[in-house]
Amino acid sequence: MDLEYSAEHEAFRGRVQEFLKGWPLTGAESKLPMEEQEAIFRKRGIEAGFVYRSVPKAYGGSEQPRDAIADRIIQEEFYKVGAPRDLLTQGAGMLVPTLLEFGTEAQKERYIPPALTGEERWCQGYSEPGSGSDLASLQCQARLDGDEWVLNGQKIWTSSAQRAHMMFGLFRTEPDAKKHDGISYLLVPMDRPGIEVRPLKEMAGGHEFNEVFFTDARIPAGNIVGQRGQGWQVSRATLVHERNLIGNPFMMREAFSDLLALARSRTRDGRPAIEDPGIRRRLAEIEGYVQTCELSNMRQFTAANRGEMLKVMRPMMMNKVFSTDTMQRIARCAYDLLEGDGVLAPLEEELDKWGRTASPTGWVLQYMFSLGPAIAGGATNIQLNIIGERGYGLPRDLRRTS
Amino acid sequence: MDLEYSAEHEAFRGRVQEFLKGWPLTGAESKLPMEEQEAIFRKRGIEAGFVYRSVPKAYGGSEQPRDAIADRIIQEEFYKVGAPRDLLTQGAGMLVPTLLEFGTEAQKERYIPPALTGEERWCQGYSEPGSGSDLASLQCQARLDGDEWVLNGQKIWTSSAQRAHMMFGLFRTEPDAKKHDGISYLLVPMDRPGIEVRPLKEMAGGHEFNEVFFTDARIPAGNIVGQRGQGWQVSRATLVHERNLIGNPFMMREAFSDLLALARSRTRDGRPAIEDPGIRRRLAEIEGYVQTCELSNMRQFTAANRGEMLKVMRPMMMNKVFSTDTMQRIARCAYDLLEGDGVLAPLEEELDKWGRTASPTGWVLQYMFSLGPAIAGGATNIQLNIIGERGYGLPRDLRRTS
Amino acid sequence: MDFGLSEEQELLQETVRGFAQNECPTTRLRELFDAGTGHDPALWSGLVEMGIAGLIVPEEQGGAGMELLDLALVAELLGEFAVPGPFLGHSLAALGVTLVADPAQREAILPGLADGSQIATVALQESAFGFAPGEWTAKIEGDRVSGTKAIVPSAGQADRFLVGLQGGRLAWVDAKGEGVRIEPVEGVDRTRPISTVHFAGAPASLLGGDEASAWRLLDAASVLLAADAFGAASKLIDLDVAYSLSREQFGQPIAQFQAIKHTIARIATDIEPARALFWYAAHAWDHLPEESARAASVAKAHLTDRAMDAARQSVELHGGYGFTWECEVQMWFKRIMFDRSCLGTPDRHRERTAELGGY
Amino acid sequence: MDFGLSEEQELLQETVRGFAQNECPTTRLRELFDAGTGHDPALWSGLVEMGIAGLIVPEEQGGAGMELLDLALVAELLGEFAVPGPFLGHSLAALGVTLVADPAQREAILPGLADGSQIATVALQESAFGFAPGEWTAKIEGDRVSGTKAIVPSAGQADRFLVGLQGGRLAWVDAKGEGVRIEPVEGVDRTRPISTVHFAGAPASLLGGDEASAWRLLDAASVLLAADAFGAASKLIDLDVAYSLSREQFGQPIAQFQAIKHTIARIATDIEPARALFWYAAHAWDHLPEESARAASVAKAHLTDRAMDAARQSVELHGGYGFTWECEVQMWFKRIMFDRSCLGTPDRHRERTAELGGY
Repeated sequence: MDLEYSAEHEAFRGRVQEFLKGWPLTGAESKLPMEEQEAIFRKRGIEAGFVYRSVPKAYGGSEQPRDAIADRIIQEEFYKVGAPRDLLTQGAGMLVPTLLEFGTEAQKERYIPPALTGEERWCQGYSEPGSGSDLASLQCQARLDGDEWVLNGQKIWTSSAQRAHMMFGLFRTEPDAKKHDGISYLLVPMDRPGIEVRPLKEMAGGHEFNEVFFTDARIPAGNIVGQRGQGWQVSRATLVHERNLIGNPFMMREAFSDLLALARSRTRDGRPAIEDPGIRRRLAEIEGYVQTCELSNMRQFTAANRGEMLKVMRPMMMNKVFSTDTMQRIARCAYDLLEGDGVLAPLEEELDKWGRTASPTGWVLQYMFSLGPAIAGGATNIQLNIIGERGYGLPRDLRRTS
Repeated sequence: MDLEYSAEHEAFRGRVQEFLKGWPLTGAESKLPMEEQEAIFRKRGIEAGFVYRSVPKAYGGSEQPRDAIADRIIQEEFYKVGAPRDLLTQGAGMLVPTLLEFGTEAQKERYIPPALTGEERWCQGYSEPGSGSDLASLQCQARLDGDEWVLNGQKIWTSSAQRAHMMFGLFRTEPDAKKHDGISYLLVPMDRPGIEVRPLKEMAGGHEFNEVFFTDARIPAGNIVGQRGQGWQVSRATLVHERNLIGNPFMMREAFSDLLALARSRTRDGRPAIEDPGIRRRLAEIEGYVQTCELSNMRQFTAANRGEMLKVMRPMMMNKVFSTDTMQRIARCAYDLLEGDGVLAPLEEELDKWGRTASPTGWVLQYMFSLGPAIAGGATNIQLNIIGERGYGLPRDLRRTS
Repeated sequence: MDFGLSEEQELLQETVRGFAQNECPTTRLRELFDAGTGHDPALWSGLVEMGIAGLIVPEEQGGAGMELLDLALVAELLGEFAVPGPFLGHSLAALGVTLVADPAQREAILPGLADGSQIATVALQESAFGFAPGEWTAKIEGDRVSGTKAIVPSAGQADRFLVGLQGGRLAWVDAKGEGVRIEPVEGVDRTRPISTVHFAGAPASLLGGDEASAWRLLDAASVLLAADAFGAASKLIDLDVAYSLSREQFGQPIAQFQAIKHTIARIATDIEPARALFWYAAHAWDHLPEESARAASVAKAHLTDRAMDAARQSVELHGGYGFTWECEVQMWFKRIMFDRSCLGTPDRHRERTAELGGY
Repeated sequence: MDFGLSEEQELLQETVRGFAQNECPTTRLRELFDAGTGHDPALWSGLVEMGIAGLIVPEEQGGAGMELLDLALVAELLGEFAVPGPFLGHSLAALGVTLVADPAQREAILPGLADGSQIATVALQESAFGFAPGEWTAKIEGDRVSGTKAIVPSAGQADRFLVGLQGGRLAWVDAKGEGVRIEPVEGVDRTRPISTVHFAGAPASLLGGDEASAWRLLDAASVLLAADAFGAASKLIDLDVAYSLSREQFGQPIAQFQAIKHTIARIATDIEPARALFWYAAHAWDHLPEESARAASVAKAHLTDRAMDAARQSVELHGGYGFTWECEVQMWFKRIMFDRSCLGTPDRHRERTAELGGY
């Protein structure tokens, strides 16, 4: 155990920090729209070898040797100054790794570069109304008609679909095959006739999710990744990514810092709430959970770095439930600190920020959002099944056999 | 709604109070062993019409007209001064109502009087090692051999078996009948050869429960209540009684008062713990649960008195889970208040008292005992099934069909 | 000795239920919720016609002269159907006037409230933190009131305000008069809109009262909010049951999964027995003055907190759908947020419970 | 940058596990538990032979010169097997001497602790409430110590006491010497017996130290108790899994019921990720002095509290059997009660966490 970085890695950190002096941009560049500024800086990050390190240069990445510690240093330092790095969009974060593993050469060349820059935006079409946590039961159909797939059906919980150029999604292409075996992974241009995006307004008032309806929408036959009927396996790779994205320990620590700040700024009995012994103990208890998230993450990181992932399979399975619970604890405590301000509605301008907050209305939003992760990416009950069954060898649920 | 008592009932309360001036006993009687004093006073209570009101005079009761409010007044007043009234033993509390409903005239005459006085002590033989919450699966056998039942098998969780003269129990008499239909309700003298009682020591160190082993033990054929194979129905009557016994609201309020006393006597940061704002809020939250128990009980009492039990079926089903949770909240808070004294073992002399406590070791005992109700008389999970299924029409659990 | 509802009270609940089922079914509620005005003149007229506006106004002033328990039973059902409108503020204003005004003032004010020709509301709490009368700072000088009040319910619909002043006194102010500025605030509960109201030398009649009478008014508010939260939580249980039976996953209704079944059983066990808390608190307000304050605080703290738990669990139980605007659950979730946050959070009421209980 | 165990550390754990499996299987543990002496000379000799007694004693004094993390990894396994004996007190005594004694004293004391020829323990906490050095009142006058110490572990087996004095200083006292009276107290955890120890002018050597060094010793205690609780809770998960798979109800193993499966998954999720807390706290004690105090208190509070929750859930999961003396669960339940209550409850350590964290 050694929480210091090696001299080489400290030197690497120095180079990263040196590079980061270039952010924020200055001079004429700083006058550009923020999106362009980010694109410029991200490009420089690629050139410097700090961004998209696992993506080959041929497709627009920086193709660096695998070094998890360097990755972590980059994450820490970029995070500190809020500099743009790897996009965490569905495209860069989920489609690209999938294509790198399963795509044809042509697909890689065509789709990866614009996904990395964000010029081409992607959405994910997995969930359907009838199959929330039960992906294998999906119904959306794609029928091969000559050299085109004809799509029919409905997707739901499609985040950012209203802004996406493309969707990667799962469709049932072999209706006669068994549940898992009849699914294919298709790439769908969203501008095709017969595709309609309808907003799903969230309870907090924002609009991040959508329903997407397909009515005889046609896409080229070649827009398939992997073989016909192999979509389930192809999608697993990105699902693993999604699960890992949830439970960012930096996010947790920041939310806790925000909670402390809130406790300092709110009043109890005429004094700062943070002086109340009960509040102090409650905050310290929450910090126990936050620290557990951080340290369990560090342990998993080390195992990954050592190539010993098998040793941390159990804590990995638990990340999602654990971090969701912890965020809920934070949001609940914050909501209690709000007192009467708990009647306020989130402000319009805050609705798209799922992140840090300092305002009472922002905390009301967080209070409602903290319920989201328990639902997104597999409900808590499903996760508990996974932990019990795969983690501890307990039997699977019985199914009705009618 | 009217929480006052009518003039008639207030007059009745006056008579009860007048009667209760006779307790504790005085003079020569007060020198008798406590058990004899209690027997004397209980006998006077029967003569006065305050004890065993629902039992006919012929069998040793006072045979009073049904009056739930009078019952409640008696309960309150006797409780206040700690005077002996209806025994809550297995015999008086469970066997007697069963015999009154299902027993033959001879059985009533033979068994009820000594059960009421406690001269003949009873234990209950329902649970078996393989059938905790699943009574219908029980295995203990009774085979009719001439004019005797021959018993074989094992009972468990038999409380007070070490002190009992008799057991009422369920035995499988019709091995070929379906699960519920093959069971009979038998009365078993505990002194028969082939009956062995072995103690089951509790985790806290006490000994209230036992295992009872039957090896070709013989009892008269006439020691059956109801018909052969009818034992399941016969036993339901007493089970309903058992469920109602749990969740005594007086007990809850007393435990809460004891908790407040503990919080006053323990120290936090050099001052009484009860001055800590966090502790105060926690205590007040617990009081919310305690008050809910009391008031929900009062609502059920009123419904019973009005003959409107159907209106309170749901809260009735919830009594056990709710009161168990509440007692656990009380015990947990107390355990936190104990601080370092939480390492102490319960004292020998406290082990048989499941009741009020003022000492740290007594609270350690309560902390362990508060787990008991979640287990006794049907585990919490089973209770939740009942609430979900019978209370709200949700489907029954699936069973393995192999 | 009887702790149950009278036939009249059960009938009252049946009547209000029938009205709400007809006039405020979920479809209508949804329209009002999306519109966000938090008010529907037709709905309010219907309640007025049923005598709800004057339920607790003395018969001499044209009301039904009923008790807080009756009003709380109505509040329960309005919570169950999340009925939008000025019921809360109006009822409390009428109660406050009845409590502290002199006969002439009562005669002048109450008939208009009872017959629904005027809508009134209360302006008490001054910040997110303070709600206790001891923390009120609004002043009256001559017959002019100055001060700022937060979380005033249905201010936009009100013709009159009952305003809490320093020392717990209460004043009566014309909402449309000079010196009154209503600043609508976007509240999370779109069935009961809120405003901050600024009084700058607004003409007022001083009604009287002191901290004790102000607390009595707040205790009534606690009872009504607790009853509303109970009704809302009961509705959530119904929604949970219906959804879990209809929603299929892995080829069976999700109610078939023990985790779902037990979640519902636990929510119900948290809520159903606690119905007795608001009954008792209301009855104590009416008849047991020594128990009244503590019972009100216990009911407000416990019921709004348990209802909030139930709401969070219900959202989770509804899966992704529960997280949407479209799902009915959110309307009751937010209704409960209001009940819990308004006029003293559970923490505040627990501190008071401890204080009054001599902990 | 590496947050994992070394091969040596994994080997150390394997060795201790193998020893515990052979020498302290549940059958043997049960005998010792029922006997209630909380000590088994053969078991302790075995640990001594493996070098556990001197694990953290500097090599110059005959120890293995290892770190607190290594010791904590041993503590985890002793918790997992609920191994009875004086490990906790002995280790802390050796640590305390190493921390504050001068070279001559170290030379005089430590070799005997390292080779196991003497057993030592610590006498720090003075009441159920105080455990912080600022609350210690025992005094030394000349070379005589007076005062009363509570919850002294394994006092009956100890040859020497490390006694905490006013101001956080530490003294070394012969347990068999004059002025020492050991009053055994029946502790709930029968694997680690406790006593109240009265010192009335007992001959002592003053070792030195101050409040800071005393806290450092207490931080090490927190780490060891947290590690023990983690090990105990891990064992409970194993027992829960095994029981739920073997126990049948309604014709199927109870693990088949989702409520049981999820209970186990929740217990495991509370415990397994928190393993990293005691690793980190131990490592911080060894190498990150600025983080050390807070990390120790967070680990003690969080792990012993979560382990206690796990223990309660495990009892419930075992049904009636879980409530018996015969069921293994109780032995770990009580082990965790000790870990949680001894040298500062979670509340106390959370107050310290807040203080040190500048809340």
